[in-house]
Amino acid sequence: MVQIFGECNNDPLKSQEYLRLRFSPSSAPLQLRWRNNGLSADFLADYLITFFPSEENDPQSCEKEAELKGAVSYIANELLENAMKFNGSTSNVPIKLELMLYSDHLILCVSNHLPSENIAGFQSFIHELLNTEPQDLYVRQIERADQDDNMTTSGLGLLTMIDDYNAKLGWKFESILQEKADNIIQKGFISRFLNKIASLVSSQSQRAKLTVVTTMVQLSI
Amino acid sequence: MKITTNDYSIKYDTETATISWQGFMRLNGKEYDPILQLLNQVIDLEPPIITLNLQGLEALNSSGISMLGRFVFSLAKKKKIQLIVQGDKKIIWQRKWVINFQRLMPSLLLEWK
Amino acid sequence: MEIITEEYSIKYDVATATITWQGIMRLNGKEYAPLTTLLNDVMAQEPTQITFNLQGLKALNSSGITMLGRFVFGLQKKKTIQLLMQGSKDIAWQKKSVKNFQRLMPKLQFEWA
Amino acid sequence: MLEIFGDFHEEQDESKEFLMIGFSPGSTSLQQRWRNNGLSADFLADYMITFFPSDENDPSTLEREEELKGAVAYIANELLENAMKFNDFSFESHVSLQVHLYTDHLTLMVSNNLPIENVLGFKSFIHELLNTPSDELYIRQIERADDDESGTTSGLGLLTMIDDYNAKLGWKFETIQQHPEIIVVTTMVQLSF
Repeated sequence: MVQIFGECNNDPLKSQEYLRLRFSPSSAPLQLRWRNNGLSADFLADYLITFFPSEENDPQSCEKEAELKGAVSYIANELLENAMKFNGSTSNVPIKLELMLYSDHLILCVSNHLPSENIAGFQSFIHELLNTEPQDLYVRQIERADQDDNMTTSGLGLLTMIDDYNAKLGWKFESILQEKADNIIQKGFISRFLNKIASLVSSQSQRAKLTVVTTMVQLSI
Repeated sequence: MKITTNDYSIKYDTETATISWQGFMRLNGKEYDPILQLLNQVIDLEPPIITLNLQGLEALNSSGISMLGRFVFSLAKKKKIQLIVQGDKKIIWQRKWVINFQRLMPSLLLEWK
Repeated sequence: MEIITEEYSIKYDVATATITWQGIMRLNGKEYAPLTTLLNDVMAQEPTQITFNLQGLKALNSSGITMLGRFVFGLQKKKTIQLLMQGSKDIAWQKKSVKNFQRLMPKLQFEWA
Repeated sequence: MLEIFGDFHEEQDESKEFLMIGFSPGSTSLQQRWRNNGLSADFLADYMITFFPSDENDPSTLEREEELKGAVAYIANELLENAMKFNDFSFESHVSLQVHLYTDHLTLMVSNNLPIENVLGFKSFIHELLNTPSDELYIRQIERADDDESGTTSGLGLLTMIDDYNAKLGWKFETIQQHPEIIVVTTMVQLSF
């Protein structure tokens, strides 16, 4: 089953330049790997900038480059922080982050497993995000954070992408079987073969249904 | 009062009632607690004006923005303390964000580098 | 004689016959050609000893190791010039790969900083 | 069809941490994207090092960390440079780089399309690499580079991994399509720590 919210191109056109990252689901404590979110986001932004050779003597192009770099590193870091925070710790679904470059825009996509108890809450926040004036929602989110000390502020991150970076956001919720999730990890064909045998032998009940959510951010350049 | 790590530092100068921020701050939600505590201690001192110097703070994630937002919001509710925010337009998140703080506290004074 | 870019620099000091290497050097094969030219110019001056100061060269890819190897190999064939290399044990590639140059030129002298 | 040379095995499930990077085949020139090899290699090394929490008060752990980081950055950069240099960009495929972390070792793997005309030459170099004393091969490669001004020196990069970093190397040649024939080569480097 697939559900789409916002501006989510289910099958985006092939881009000429892309970079894909897959991260193992957290076995190390989140605390330990937290630093890697910023590291990965900065890498993505740095990598992207190579395709925009700016004229050193042209301050305008340098400024544009710095702005794009700042935007991509901010957005990629927010997407990864959310994915790492919410990725269900029991699944073995890798977290994916993808950057696709087109002539006049770019797309950042992150996907992770979302535990079933968080789905309804997240979808209702998406609804609120898509249907509320950013100004109002901004104040509302700060007030909420003020009341709830255990705040998980993913909401503000998404809101800033729309309001401050003029990004278009979309989401895809997809149900997959755990067995299929295994295959998402690209393996050699021998282990794929062994997996297939194992899954044929194992009973239906061992294949848990999981929801994978993909957040897609489009940014004009 | 100050907090210093490899990635960032926050220092409060009592004489000028200025809080200076430096570095990269991309903490996990709860890790902001000690910083919020420092900010609350500064509020408790009740200086007439508090200055936030953000010019050295190169990166801040949304959890950090939320923390700053809460600080601004609580000052706005208190109504007794004037807030000056010093930012740098070259740092993208500040150009975008410092203006949002004014939504929470219309009397906030902005100074660009 | 010197070559300076944003990422690396090499400088030849005539008085001490020292070539100082700095930065991160991971060029595409052919991009090493100007460096080889500089090295050959130094060789053509026939100083009695050439010193390579590599202590500031943080990274070098295998194309760069090849370029250095070819230079060492050329000196070895010439037999009239002594070579001294100064390296730093804090830099991984130097600690690992220095013995290779000694294979090409057994008389090569090496000094750790 | 599938051929294995040297120490090659499929990734095992007990790899706790991994990171994979897939690169587009590239519309921009190799020159322009060359800088991204080093950038990606440094990122990979920096990323992995997070999982080796070193004790700030114990200089020996810091030193070990620096050494591992240097080794991973060097090897990953060499693997990527080779993959980008030799990849057959006429097919829709990407170059991929991955690192897997185990309790006592890590593996680095890079995959790319190898143009058919280069397959034989590469296999014969692998044979030479696995069957020649390193001293001898090292000097031979420098001599070859001396004769060949174009400087495609992939050989030395692989040799330094084995000889200087004590890495174990293996290769998998896989024919993924028959007409026209497409061969994907995966190079695996195992590093103990």
